[in-house]
Amino acid sequence: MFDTGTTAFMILATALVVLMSPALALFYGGLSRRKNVVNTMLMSIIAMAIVGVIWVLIGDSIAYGGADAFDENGNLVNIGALFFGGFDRLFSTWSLGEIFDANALVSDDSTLASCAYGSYPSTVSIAFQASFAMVTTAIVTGSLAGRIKFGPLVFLVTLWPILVYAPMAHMVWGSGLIGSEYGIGAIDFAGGTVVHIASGVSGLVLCLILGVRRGYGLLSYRPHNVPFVMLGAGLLLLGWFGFNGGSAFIADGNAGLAILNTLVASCAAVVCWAIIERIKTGKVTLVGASTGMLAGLVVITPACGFVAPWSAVLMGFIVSPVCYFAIAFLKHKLNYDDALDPFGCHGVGGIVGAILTGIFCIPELSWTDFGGLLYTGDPSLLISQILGVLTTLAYVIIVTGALGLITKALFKGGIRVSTEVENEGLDTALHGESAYPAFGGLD
Amino acid sequence: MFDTGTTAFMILATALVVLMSPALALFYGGLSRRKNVVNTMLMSIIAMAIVGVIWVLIGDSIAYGGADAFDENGNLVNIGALFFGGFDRLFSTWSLGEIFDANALVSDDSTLASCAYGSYPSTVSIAFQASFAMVTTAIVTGSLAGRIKFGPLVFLVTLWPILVYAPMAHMVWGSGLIGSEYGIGAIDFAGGTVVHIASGVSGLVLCLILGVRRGYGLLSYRPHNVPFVMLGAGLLLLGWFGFNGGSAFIADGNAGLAILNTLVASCAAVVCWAIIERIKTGKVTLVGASTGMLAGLVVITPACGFVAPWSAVLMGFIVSPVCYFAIAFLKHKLNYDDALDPFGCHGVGGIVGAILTGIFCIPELSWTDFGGLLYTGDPSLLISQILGVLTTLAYVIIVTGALGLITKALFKGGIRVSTEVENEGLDTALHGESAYPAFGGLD
Amino acid sequence: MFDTGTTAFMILATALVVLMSPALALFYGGLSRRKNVVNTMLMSIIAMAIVGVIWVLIGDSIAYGGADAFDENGNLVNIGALFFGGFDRLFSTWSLGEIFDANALVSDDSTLASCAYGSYPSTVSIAFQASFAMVTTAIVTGSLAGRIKFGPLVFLVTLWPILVYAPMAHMVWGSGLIGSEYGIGAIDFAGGTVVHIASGVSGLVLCLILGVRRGYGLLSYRPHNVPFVMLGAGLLLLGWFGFNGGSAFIADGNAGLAILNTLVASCAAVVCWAIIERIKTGKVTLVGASTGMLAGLVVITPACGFVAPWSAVLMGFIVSPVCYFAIAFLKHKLNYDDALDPFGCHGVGGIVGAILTGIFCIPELSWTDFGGLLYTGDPSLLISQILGVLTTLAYVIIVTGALGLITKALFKGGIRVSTEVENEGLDTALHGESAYPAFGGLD
Amino acid sequence: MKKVEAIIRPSALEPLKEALFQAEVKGMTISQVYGCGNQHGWKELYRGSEVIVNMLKKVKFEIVVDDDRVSDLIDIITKIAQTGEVGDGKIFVLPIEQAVRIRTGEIGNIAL
Amino acid sequence: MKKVEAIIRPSALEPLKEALFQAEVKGMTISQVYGCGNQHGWKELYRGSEVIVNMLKKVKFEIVVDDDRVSDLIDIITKIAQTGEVGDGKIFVLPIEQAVRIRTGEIGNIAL
Amino acid sequence: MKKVEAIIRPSALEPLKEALFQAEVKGMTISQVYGCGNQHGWKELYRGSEVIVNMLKKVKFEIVVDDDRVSDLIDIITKIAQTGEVGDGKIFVLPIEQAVRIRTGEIGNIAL
Ligand SMILES: Nc1ncnc2c1ncn2[C@@H]1O[C@H](COP(=O)(O)OP(=O)(O)O)[C@@H](O)[C@H]1O
Ligand SMILES: Nc1ncnc2c1ncn2[C@@H]1O[C@H](COP(=O)(O)OP(=O)(O)O)[C@@H](O)[C@H]1O
Ligand SMILES: Nc1ncnc2c1ncn2[C@@H]1O[C@H](COP(=O)(O)OP(=O)(O)O)[C@@H](O)[C@H]1O
Repeated sequence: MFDTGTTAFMILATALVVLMSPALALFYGGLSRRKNVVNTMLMSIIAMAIVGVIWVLIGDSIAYGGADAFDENGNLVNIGALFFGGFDRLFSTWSLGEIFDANALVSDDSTLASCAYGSYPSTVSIAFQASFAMVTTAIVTGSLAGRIKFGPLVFLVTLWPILVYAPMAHMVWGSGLIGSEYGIGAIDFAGGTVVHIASGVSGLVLCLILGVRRGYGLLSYRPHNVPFVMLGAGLLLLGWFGFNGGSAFIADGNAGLAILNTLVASCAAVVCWAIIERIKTGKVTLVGASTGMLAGLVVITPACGFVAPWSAVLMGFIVSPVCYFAIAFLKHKLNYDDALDPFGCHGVGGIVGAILTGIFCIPELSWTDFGGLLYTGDPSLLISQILGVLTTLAYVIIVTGALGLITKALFKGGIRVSTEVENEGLDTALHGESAYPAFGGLD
Repeated sequence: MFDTGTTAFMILATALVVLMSPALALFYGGLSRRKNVVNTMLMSIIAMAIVGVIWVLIGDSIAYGGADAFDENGNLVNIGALFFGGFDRLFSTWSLGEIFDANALVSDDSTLASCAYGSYPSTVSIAFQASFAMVTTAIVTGSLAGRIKFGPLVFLVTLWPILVYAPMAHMVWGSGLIGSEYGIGAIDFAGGTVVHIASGVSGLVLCLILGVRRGYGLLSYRPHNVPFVMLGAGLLLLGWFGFNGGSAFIADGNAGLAILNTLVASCAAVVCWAIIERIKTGKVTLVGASTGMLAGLVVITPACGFVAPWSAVLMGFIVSPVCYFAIAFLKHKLNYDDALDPFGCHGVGGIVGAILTGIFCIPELSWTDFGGLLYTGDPSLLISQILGVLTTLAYVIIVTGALGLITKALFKGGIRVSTEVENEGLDTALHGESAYPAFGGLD
Repeated sequence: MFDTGTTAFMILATALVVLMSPALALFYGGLSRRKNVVNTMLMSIIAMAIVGVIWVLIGDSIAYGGADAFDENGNLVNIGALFFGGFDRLFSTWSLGEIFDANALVSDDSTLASCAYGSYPSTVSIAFQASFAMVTTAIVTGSLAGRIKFGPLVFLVTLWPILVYAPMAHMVWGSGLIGSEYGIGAIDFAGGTVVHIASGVSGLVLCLILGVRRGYGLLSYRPHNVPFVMLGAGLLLLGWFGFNGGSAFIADGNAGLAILNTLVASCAAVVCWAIIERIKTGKVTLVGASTGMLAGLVVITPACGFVAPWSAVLMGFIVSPVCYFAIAFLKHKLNYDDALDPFGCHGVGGIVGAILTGIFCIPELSWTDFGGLLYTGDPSLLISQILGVLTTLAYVIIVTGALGLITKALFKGGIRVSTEVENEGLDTALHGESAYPAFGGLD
Repeated sequence: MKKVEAIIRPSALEPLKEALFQAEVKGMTISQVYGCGNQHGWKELYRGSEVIVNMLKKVKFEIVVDDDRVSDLIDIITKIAQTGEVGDGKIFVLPIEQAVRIRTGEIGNIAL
Repeated sequence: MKKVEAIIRPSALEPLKEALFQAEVKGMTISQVYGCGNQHGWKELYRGSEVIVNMLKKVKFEIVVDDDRVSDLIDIITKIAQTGEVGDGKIFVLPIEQAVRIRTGEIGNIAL
Repeated sequence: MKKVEAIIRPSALEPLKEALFQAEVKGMTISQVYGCGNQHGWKELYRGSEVIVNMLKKVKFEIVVDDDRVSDLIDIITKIAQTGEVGDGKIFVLPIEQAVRIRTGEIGNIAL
């Protein structure tokens, strides 16, 4: 029978994670220029919508369907399954024959429900995983803000979850190459690699292909609405309780540890970001505090169910300077235009989190036989974590890179808007809509 | 004993549905002109507050109190009970004698708790139902935006839940005329008829009585704050998880199916709305995507616990063109001023959803002996659904119409603001408050 | 074993309460002048972040650690424990030795988990209590808006939770002076004294030390963004479901009663506030409705699990005129500059709530042997409540007052910004950031 | 050439714009301003306190025209923007010494 | 008639408005502008990068008065808006050829 | 002294500001305005309905300079703000009778 407590937990966790896509749209929208607000927000919303449909039809199957890569003795029996799931769970069923079978959808004694999840319904699992795919894809769009055409963007957010996110989920969580104890054996509680490194690095790759915005480096790109940035971050924090807590898949002590760590890591990162700003520029900013909050949430994501609260505080303090460095210095030095900083925040923060997990993981809580360096003195887990990051980087750079270049080749008119459109603003030019038509005061 | 899982589920579902009223205020406020923002938002908030008080004092009793209309053999024994509940549960108690009885409020062995709900407390049930009545009433106000006086509005939102919403809830969910297997036998999982048709059609009726805004059809009514519209829709989506999921009244596979369907239907409707806009105007808008999201949520509401996820995707794709047609063409053709489109979105979407439920309902999941046309080839359920819609239309048009005309007659100075007030804007004229006093830059 | 239902409940309640800090930032930000928005919001966010870190490291221990003040016969055995907890649970462990012990963090059979909470993990309890401390500290900042330097503010929000909030929590909920049946024996379901009186009165004390804003009384301080105020209040309402419901610590009938009362008290207070405005000024405002909503939430906080729904309606009706009087008359009469009205709303509302609890408390639901005056005719509880309020006032005024004066003495340059900074606005002057750089239209 | 500056009520914005288009005025520049004058402000309310708002939203039209169209314009504006209530606004006429169309570099009347 | 245009700091808005009311100036039109001049901009910060803001918020008063009140006005404005720091702003005087009160159609000095 | 008023496209704001600084123009005042003219508006879309927007966002520069710098300025502005497309905007020159620097009370050319 389903456990009502865990079912309630997972349904509501899903609801909170679903909210993260509009919350991200708000966060990104607040960070963008006033003339590009609608476009920036719409990129997240359309990504969310497309991915939602794709996930229930095909994505979940690619991520979690199919046979296992290894047999019970750890022999590799299926090379493809290292990277991909299968096509046996299309349309959110366990087999195409079940598409008209009611039992399969709701009962706890159906093969669908019992074989895979046990204490909560498979429908909830699909929705929960869908909500992850949605927000992850939305994160990527932040790197492309202010200059990508809408057609290519739609093309990208349709294929990216199929080619990058779902395989990554399979590799890490579907007993594939990275997560399986017979493979690399890296652990990732709630998506440091799958969600944050994958999206952040994809953002970087695509923004390199797309090129910098006109006047980048000379012009000042300031957020047009700081309160939106703060509120977006606050709603993301709320969503993250579902994100990290729900990744325990049961309402118990693991989930509890995950949310406590989530809370304190984000708080610590805000404090540390503020300290850095105080030292470097003399002034603490709200955009900075909001960015720090996000960085703290990112860094704890892979670790939240594995580490002690004091480690979470430390991780929050460690991530802020690294992300600050990436955003405030590296980006300008290397002159890539990661417009709203998905790479600087999610990519970099995710890498830091994945590695620190190898240090701070409490052995008893680890998914594998290995615990964090700090507790065991054995670097095995740390090495697995680093290998996991490198494999993720390799996969994401290759596949997203190929996808980006193909997109560029396919769209004959180019994937960038013209200089005129960039000048006018993407909102009126691409969408025939302005975000605040009445704020010239001429209502 | 109460089940803690289901209790947790229902409490948090209630919290999310309660949020829908402020979320709707934001959505509507964003859609309104800058000079009418405060008035538009306040209509939703005051509706929410008044209905909250009314519901615990009397509404819940009218909806779910009283005797049954039919005996166990299906003989009609109480004609009144086809339409109304009773007055035996006033003040949120099971009998007026219990008003000072603590047990009745919190114990699971009290008559209050055990007789009606079983696995979760009756207080939660009352709060959950109250939150439905609140947001439903708030929806209606969207049709009246920009021209109704505040006094008549307060009068309307006080009586409407008593005369229209509570009876509708009784008819559909309180074994009354529409929902009872001995009556019409229509099924409505979370409120397609009760909430959306009732509110949307009431909006239409009242806006016809009220008349069009000055310059309607000539002047451009553009939303003053598109990000608010997006965020409002996002928060409504969050609330809808509580709305549709909670309507399973237990944290199990039905609730899981309901939320998965809710998610994918809204995603599909966004995608479809975007496609329509691309075809009709060449440009995809954020207000369009947000409207599509809502339409998808509306259409799946009556069906969410009855249909398979692939049907939910289809329903999302079907509802968008219908609502688009109603909003972009029908409204202008027939020249009614459904200001913020509750009719076009909730009324029309609700009708589509109710009918499609008769087609896609999986027989095993139906509340009655009949399943969807598609599965059974038997049109019984479909016919019941259509009859349910027609009955709802008849009841709502008659009662809301009468209420509107009486209101018009009662308020001697008329229920519309003067042309001067409409010109100046309702915010400063009616409320002595402007939404953004400092945005002329003269802070 | 942990109860999954209650664990789910408490985790999600925590998530909702965590959201209250950003929601408050939004509420306060909307109420502030356009040139002080960033500063006002950042005060709440930095308070939240600092307190989050402090709570897991030390605050929770001060509040709930240590020995009991009374032995089982009610003899006072530990005077310090009347006011403070201990230092035995630092770093979110049950003893410093456990800092590396995984079991202590997640298992239900660890001393950590089982000794204190029973049905849900101790990590969740710490996070839940942290979220209370966070928002309570953020409330205080509202009194200081528009004129305090950022350094002293950081100093204050670091020490206040340690010196005032944690001891108050201990006194009331940690079997200390106020809450223990052998002490004053006052009851406070979810924080009327601990949260609202403590923060509101601290705000008053600190704003007296800080002095009025330049031009206060002459200049008009109008909210710069009324929709933010509304949305902030709406999100606070959502959070309050977690706040009051979660204070039952189990998903049962008590929690249900708490949330029903929370809902109807806030609705009733909105209605009543609107009526007062209609009578006093002829016009109902949205800021008024939002303020009323908050006042209703405050007043029901200490009472929500103790009173019947009809009493909650009454309490909502009673609190609005009192708070209105405090905010609209008392403040101007006595000329203190409680900038965003934490005292008028939380302080005054909390006192009203604490006292009314002594009248309306259903005896069977009381934590002590005494019930409300209305039911028992015995004023014992009422007297305890009044004594509890007075003790709270004394403690808070003395300690916050001392803290404020010490802060003033420590910061040589003073704790107030200069007139120039006040004129220019704190956003650009203190933070180098403007909230809406593009709304001069020059994006 | 003259510049006709008209400060009018926001509600006259749309009708005046239409009327000027009708009158074949080729170009105009519009902005939002705040006005103080004989018209008294109104009271806004904030948590029970009254706040006097004595800067009222107005709209300013700036239209540069040939000298002989000035009186024409004054007539049109007066007709459209007049309600007879205090606060209808003012028209001011200023001399313009030169006008240039940036697009072509044309100067003088032809640039209008 | 002359138009006195004063570009001042935002913080002088309220005091100047009061002072002009005191001086029985009957009407004025106020708007928000951005100014560049000797006063250097300030730095805003965005995620660790400095952004130079060199358009500063200023407030513009436009007051049309009888010729003989001009020097009066200049005195008042100078007195109230002067802080002595760079960025106090400027006063410009322009000729006005005609003024019309829209409400009544009155023209000339009486329209002010 | 003359006031040069230039109404230009928003996208020319930053380059023109830079060019004027280069040309050692000491001060200028900038504001947001809406323009109607030969340039046709664009269509915005609202729930399937088209909304004609015929007031276009423009930026107004006001620069008071010595008489002999006027033609200079016109050249600079024309060069920078010209795209050749309809809607580039206009430059108007107005007489200024007096200028005062509020900070010092200096008057005339020295105040600029
Ligand atoms: N002397 C003036 N200089 C500049 N603007 C003025 C002057 N007098 C009035 N105005 C503008 O005209 C508007 C309307 O003037 P007001 O005196 O209120 O009404 P009326 O013109 O109907 O008597 C004012 O709000 C202000 O913007
Ligand atoms: N030549 C000018 N033309 C138009 N506006 C000017 C001119 N010079 C200055 N201003 C306006 O006056 C404001 C203050 O001038 P600024 O040179 O910064 O200070 P100060 O007048 O104290 O030397 C500027 O921000 C600008 O708005
Ligand atoms: N006669 C006029 N008076 C005032 N402003 C004008 C006038 N004509 C044009 N403008 C301003 O100049 C802008 C550009 O003019 P427009 O006629 O659209 O383009 P162009 O100058 O390239 O022919 C307009 O949007 C308007 O702001």
